[in-house]
Amino acid sequence: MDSPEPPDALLAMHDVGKSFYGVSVLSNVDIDVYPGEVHAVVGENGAGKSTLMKIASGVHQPDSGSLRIAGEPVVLHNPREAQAAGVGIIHQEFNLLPERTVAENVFLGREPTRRGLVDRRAMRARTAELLASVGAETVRPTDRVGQLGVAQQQVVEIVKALSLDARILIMDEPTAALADHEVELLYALVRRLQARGIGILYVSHRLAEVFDLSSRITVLKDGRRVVTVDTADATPEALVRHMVGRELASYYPPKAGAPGAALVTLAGAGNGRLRPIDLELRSGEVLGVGGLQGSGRSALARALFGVESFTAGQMTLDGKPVRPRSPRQAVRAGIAYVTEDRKGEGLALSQSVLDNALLASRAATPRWFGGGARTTSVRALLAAVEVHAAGVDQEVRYLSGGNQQKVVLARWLAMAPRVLLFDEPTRGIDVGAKAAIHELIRDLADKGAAVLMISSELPELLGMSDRIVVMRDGALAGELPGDASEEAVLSLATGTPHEVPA
Amino acid sequence: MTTLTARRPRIDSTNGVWLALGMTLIIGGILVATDGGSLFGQNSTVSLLQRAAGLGIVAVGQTFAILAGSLDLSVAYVISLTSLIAAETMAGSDGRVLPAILAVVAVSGAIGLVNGLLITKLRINAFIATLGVGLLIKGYLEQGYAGPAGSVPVSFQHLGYDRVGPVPVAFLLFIGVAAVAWVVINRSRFGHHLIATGGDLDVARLSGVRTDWVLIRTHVICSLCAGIAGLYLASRLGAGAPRVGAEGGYDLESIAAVVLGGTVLAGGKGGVAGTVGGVLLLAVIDGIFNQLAVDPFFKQVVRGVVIVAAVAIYAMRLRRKVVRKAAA
Amino acid sequence: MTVEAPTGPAALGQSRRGRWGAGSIAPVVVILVLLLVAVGIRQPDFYDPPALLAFLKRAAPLIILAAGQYFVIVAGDFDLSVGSLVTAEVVIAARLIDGDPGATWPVVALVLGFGLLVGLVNGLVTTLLLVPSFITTLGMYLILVGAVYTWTGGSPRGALSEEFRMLGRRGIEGVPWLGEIPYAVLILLVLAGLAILAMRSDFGKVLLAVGDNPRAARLAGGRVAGVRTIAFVVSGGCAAVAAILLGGFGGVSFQVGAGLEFTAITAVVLGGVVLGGGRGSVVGAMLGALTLQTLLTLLNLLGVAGALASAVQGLIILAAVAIGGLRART
Amino acid sequence: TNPSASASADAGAGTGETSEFFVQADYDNEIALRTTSATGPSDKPWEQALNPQNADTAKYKKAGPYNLCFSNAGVGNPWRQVGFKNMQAEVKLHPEIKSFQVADAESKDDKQISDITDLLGKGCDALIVSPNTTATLTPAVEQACAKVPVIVFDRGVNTKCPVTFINPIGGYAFGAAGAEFLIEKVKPGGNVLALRILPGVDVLEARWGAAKVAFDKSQLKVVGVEFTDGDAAKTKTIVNNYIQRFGNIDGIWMDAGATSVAAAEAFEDLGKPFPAIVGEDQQDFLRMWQDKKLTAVAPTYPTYQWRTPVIAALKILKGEQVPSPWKLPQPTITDANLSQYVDPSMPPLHYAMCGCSDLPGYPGDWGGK
Ligand SMILES: Nc1ncnc2c1ncn2[C@@H]1O[C@H](COP(=O)(O)OP(=O)(O)OP(=O)(O)O)[C@@H](O)[C@H]1O
Ligand SMILES: Nc1ncnc2c1ncn2[C@@H]1O[C@H](COP(=O)(O)OP(=O)(O)OP(=O)(O)O)[C@@H](O)[C@H]1O
Ligand SMILES: O[C@@H]1[C@H](O)[C@H](O)CO[C@H]1O
Ligand SMILES: [Mg+2]
Ligand SMILES: [Mg+2]
Repeated sequence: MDSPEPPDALLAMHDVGKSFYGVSVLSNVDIDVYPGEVHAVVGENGAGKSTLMKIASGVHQPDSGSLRIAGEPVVLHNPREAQAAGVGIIHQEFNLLPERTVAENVFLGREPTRRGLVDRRAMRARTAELLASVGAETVRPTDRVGQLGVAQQQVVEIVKALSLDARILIMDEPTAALADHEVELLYALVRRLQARGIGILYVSHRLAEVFDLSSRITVLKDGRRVVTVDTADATPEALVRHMVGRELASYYPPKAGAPGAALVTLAGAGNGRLRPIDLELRSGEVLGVGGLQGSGRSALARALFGVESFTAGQMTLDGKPVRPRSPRQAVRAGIAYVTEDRKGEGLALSQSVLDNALLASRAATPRWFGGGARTTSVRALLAAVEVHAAGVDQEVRYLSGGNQQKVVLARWLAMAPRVLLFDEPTRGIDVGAKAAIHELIRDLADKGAAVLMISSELPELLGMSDRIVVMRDGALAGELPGDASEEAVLSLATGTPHEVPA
Repeated sequence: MTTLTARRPRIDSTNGVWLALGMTLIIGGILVATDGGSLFGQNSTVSLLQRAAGLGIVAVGQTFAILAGSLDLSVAYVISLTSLIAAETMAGSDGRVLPAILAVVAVSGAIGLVNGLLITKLRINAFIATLGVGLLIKGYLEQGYAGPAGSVPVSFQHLGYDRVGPVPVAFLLFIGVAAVAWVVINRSRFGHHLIATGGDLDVARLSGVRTDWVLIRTHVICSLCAGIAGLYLASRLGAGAPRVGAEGGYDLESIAAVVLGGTVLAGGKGGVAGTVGGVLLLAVIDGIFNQLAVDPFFKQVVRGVVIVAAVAIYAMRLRRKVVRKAAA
Repeated sequence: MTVEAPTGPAALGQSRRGRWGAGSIAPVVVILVLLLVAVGIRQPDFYDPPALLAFLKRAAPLIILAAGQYFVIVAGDFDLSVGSLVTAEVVIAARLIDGDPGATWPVVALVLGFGLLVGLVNGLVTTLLLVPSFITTLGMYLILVGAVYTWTGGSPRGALSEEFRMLGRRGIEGVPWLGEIPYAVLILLVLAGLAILAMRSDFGKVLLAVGDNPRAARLAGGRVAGVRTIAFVVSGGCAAVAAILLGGFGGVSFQVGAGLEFTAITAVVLGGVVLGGGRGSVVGAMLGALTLQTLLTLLNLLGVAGALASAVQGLIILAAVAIGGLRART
Repeated sequence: TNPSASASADAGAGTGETSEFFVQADYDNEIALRTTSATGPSDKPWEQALNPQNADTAKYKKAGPYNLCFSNAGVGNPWRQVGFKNMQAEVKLHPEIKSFQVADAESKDDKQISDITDLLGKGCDALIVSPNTTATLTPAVEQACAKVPVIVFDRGVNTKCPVTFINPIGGYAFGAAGAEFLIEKVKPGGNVLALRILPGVDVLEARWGAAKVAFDKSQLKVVGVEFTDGDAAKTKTIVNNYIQRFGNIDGIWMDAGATSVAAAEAFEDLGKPFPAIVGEDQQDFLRMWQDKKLTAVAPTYPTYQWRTPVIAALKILKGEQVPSPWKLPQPTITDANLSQYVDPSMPPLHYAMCGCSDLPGYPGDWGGK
């Protein structure tokens, strides 16, 4: 610790390689992080970012290469050893037990004890302190995690990592589930940690964040390190070129001209989570839905799709009253829903790419004959959306997030739906794949579908939508044109009326 | 950040079983009384509590396994085996009680260890692993024993026959085991890790819990409880009995008692208090039937219905709670 | 992993699922072949066609039960009621037929119907009342045993007719070279074919998806409760067929179904099917049953006595499943 | 130590080691009892006794009507079912019995111990016990003896405290009867297959123990000793395998009749002649024997013994002497008396030796027509 000259890197990984089932996922990767530094890691889906982070935190063991922590060579056999060595990690996926309290989750694996038993009072007190230190007093140590909203759960994750007193903190897409104003809170937190001398490895697909926070950026592509640059010397364009290996011309496809007729209408439609809503989805139009976490956007999509259906009011499709009571009815009526929780609700992970893509056709419109033609057309769709996989028979679990999302899209394209509900369609998806998905969404609208797109990412919401509605507390807070400003959306979402432009 | 979490006293499914128990006692008491008997007479109370003891101790152990997301189908054979080990080691002599207890602890612990290792190191599903181990023990018992063997000294039979007032010593043992289990599950680090492992193995592992080790210890504890039940039965029967576990149906009945107590079969939710309720509920139902001299076959039918119905009611309440929460 | 090969007709079948992974049938095939070789060495005329057919006839009920259990397991559930259902069916058939040949076919229909009905109840209680299937079918097990004993006063009454018993006992006689083709084998072939077809159909694929991730299956428009219920109905139906064959083969007793639920589940797991759902094939499950039956035959031929047999069986099952599991990891 | 040593072994061998459960004195006693003639009414074997030694019961004498209690091990098999019906019907014959309270232990030792305590609290004048297992029920029975006269039957207890213990001759006699029949009927050097239900049940171990003694002295080759779990399908499979392995099997010995029909059918299905076979007094076997003209014998463990405890209890309460122990005759069914026991109107698993045809409710209560 007392080395005066060039400080040792807190964490240095050298020549790391890893393969799964004989397929190489990482090779010859070098990366390090210094005290007080934020080192960002970017790359396409499946580039190997999370795998690298899991090696650093003892979840996976590298096939080759070495790790040093504060100059000392270490071998981390499991997460416990990594924690002991001072490495904390916030995983890409939530890592919480919904049935347990916040305090129990935060101290899981490291419960303080007194006279041999868990000192629950100390645990709660420490948790309360930590929550206060990140400015999240609304979360209480005794709350059951399952009752918290997504953003609050992310806070719990962060507090959990902080409670380690980690010298090295890895954040794997910590903002993927956060809305923009919540991201600000996270920024503040990161800076505070930085000031404490903690070294941070920061994985994100949001380039803005990367530029805001980091001092260095490493780009991974296909499991190899392409480049490590000082953030000050980097430009987004150059970064994207490194990541995807080509130029990305413009971020968003052109918007629609004149919207078509109303395809879906809601009049006073509501349920336990939604206050009466009046809304139109028009054919040919992308309707953006903005709002904070928990504002009811997903609840709206899920009600339209019959998951938790409307219990009041009217819904019409093509002028005819409908009220889907199950996703099945909705699918058969021509509605499709791409969920925000790809792994939990979107995919059957042990099934093949092809079987997942065929799932809606088979489930909602089963038939005994003619399966061959259907399979052929789905194969074509998978090719058209450019799913990258070892083959259509590969289990979908082994695909990267972006490719998994494309499989879900292919599934719905096969149904030729007239109404598409996208819930955070590009969450956790790299810039290249993101652009492809944006193209697809726009293309669907252009072909006459009515598209509803929920997004917590304001640039995406503004870039894609022809029209925007903003939700707050389960109700529509207002409607905005497609070219509205970020401020306008935010003020409607938060209910601070002063800045609403006329 | 928005908060819309409804905060109300938690209604646990483990409370449900106590409610059911209360109602069963009232209804059963009336039924038995109209039949001219008494459910709460000294004799029937004693034998009710007595019978709860054996199953109860096993069920406490099974609670550990189920909470951890596992399951133990070998307990019935462990009970038979340990009853024999106890009685044969004691061989009627007072001086050998302690060695016998140690032998039972060692053997049942070792079986639990094997179960745990099969599940964690060889990655065999708990259902199959413990079924296989059960078959192995069964083979050994059938090969070696044609009936009860060994004998227990009178001093050790106090455990099986003595009472404190109307409460059998064995029932106190059960409550003691349950109390220790409660502390372990709710207050120890191991207990926290156990529930986490059952709730989500990956989350627990990524949080630094040594889940393999937790599961191994869980199975050792579960087997030890079966061993204690074996000791109790040896004391009650005066000998070791190679079929007492299987004929008593301790495997499936202990699982039923745990689930009846509101512990979720998939793990991660529930507790030992519910299990105590579940065991008592089964015992009370049995006691009522005994008093009413209900046909043993019909009893079986009612038992099946009660188990399914109780769990269905918990599930419905849980679902309603979710809906209410959503509506709040 | 992201081999940059565009998916499409060209990329078809480039990489199949791990040959040895969880859900694969390779391990059980290897074990089966080893056992068959061992049986052949000990008893060369085991491979005479008539002897082989007789062996298949004895194995048929377990294979059919395993196929039924497969549908339930792959959807993420258990069916612990099949053993008692088999007993109940045989006892019911005996009491209703009561030696009267004329009653045979109506009773066969009734037995099938009852099996389907029990499956339906299991399915509805599990899916609509949200009771874990382990508990539902454990309850059903208690109820069936108790109800049948209550109904018959504790021991079977009546008798099965020769016509009823024919299905499990006899066959088409005088076939050149083969001798007799047992009806049980024909029934097995038909059901196995249907099971394989069902798993290749839309229903089968959705069933797998339901076992893998029920929420995803529901959001894709699947009838999760319906599909799971059908799986229980299939299992109940298979148990009914197994009961007809077993009752035919061995006659009436209360022992006929004892323990079959565990044997069937063991067979399914031996066949590489993963408890918890979503992985494994019906062919594997049926091969698992065949393997188990071969194992019992081998133990019998080697003169391993009853008590040891259960120990050896336990050991081999543990070893086989462990090997399957370990291979899946590498 | 290989219980089913190889097929090529010499005649008389192949039966494995003598079981540790074999008790020579009991064996000798039972073998002797087989030729003893019974005292008592010959048309009511359940009232007969072998070598009776009467116990004085004057101290139990009391005025009726009586409360009788019965702690039953369980009704888990047809034998116990038939027996329990016999007992219930016997009770109906006696108006001086005011109440008859039964606790069924469902084959659970510990439940039966509690049941006995429970029953003692119900004011029984006498307690009948059919113990689930001998050793484990001993303490509970001793407790009961201190309060009421106790009658034990079927399986015994390890104490002399009950007023009497009632059962037929026993397992050694049963096992020997079958084995001797095979030795007589199967040509020397013939193959015999022994089928047992379960290992480790004392009654059944005794049956095999006696058979083994006989086979060991004989010229027969015991090619296998197998357990069937009482399962017909498994039995057929095993017999099938043995027929295939040895070309033919000339005799089948069984420790209980439940699967004898299945064993015989295995021969039928392979088109082989029936072997000499041992069964029991269940109707399905007796019918097959008659129809197919089997070479067969049926030792019995008569269920009529379930009538005797009630009779004994009443005698005791009236202060009359009862034999103690009360050994009942244990007839064997042979070709000569077969027709006397076959009754097509009774259910297949009904035990012919029930002595129940004169009881109230017969045949309906037993499932007959
Ligand atoms: N446990 C595993 N078994 C097999 N393959 C895996 C495993 N974990 C990751 N992979 C594969 O390794 C590759 C890299 O995955 P990784 O999760 O590291 O990517 P990533 O860069 O984090 O992507 P994303 O941006 O989508 O999170 C992917 O192709 C993935 O399918
Ligand atoms: N784990 C889950 N399983 C099932 N449904 C869920 C889950 N989490 C949330 N939901 C449902 O998804 C919706 C989203 O809940 P959330 O609290 O995130 O608020 P929301 O405003 O509806 O979503 P969003 O953040 O997209 O605006 C609700 O309808 C809720 O019922
Ligand atoms: O329980 C009974 C008796 O004990 C008898 O010895 C024979 O059959 C058993 O089932
Ligand atoms: Mg990642
Ligand atoms: Mg949402």
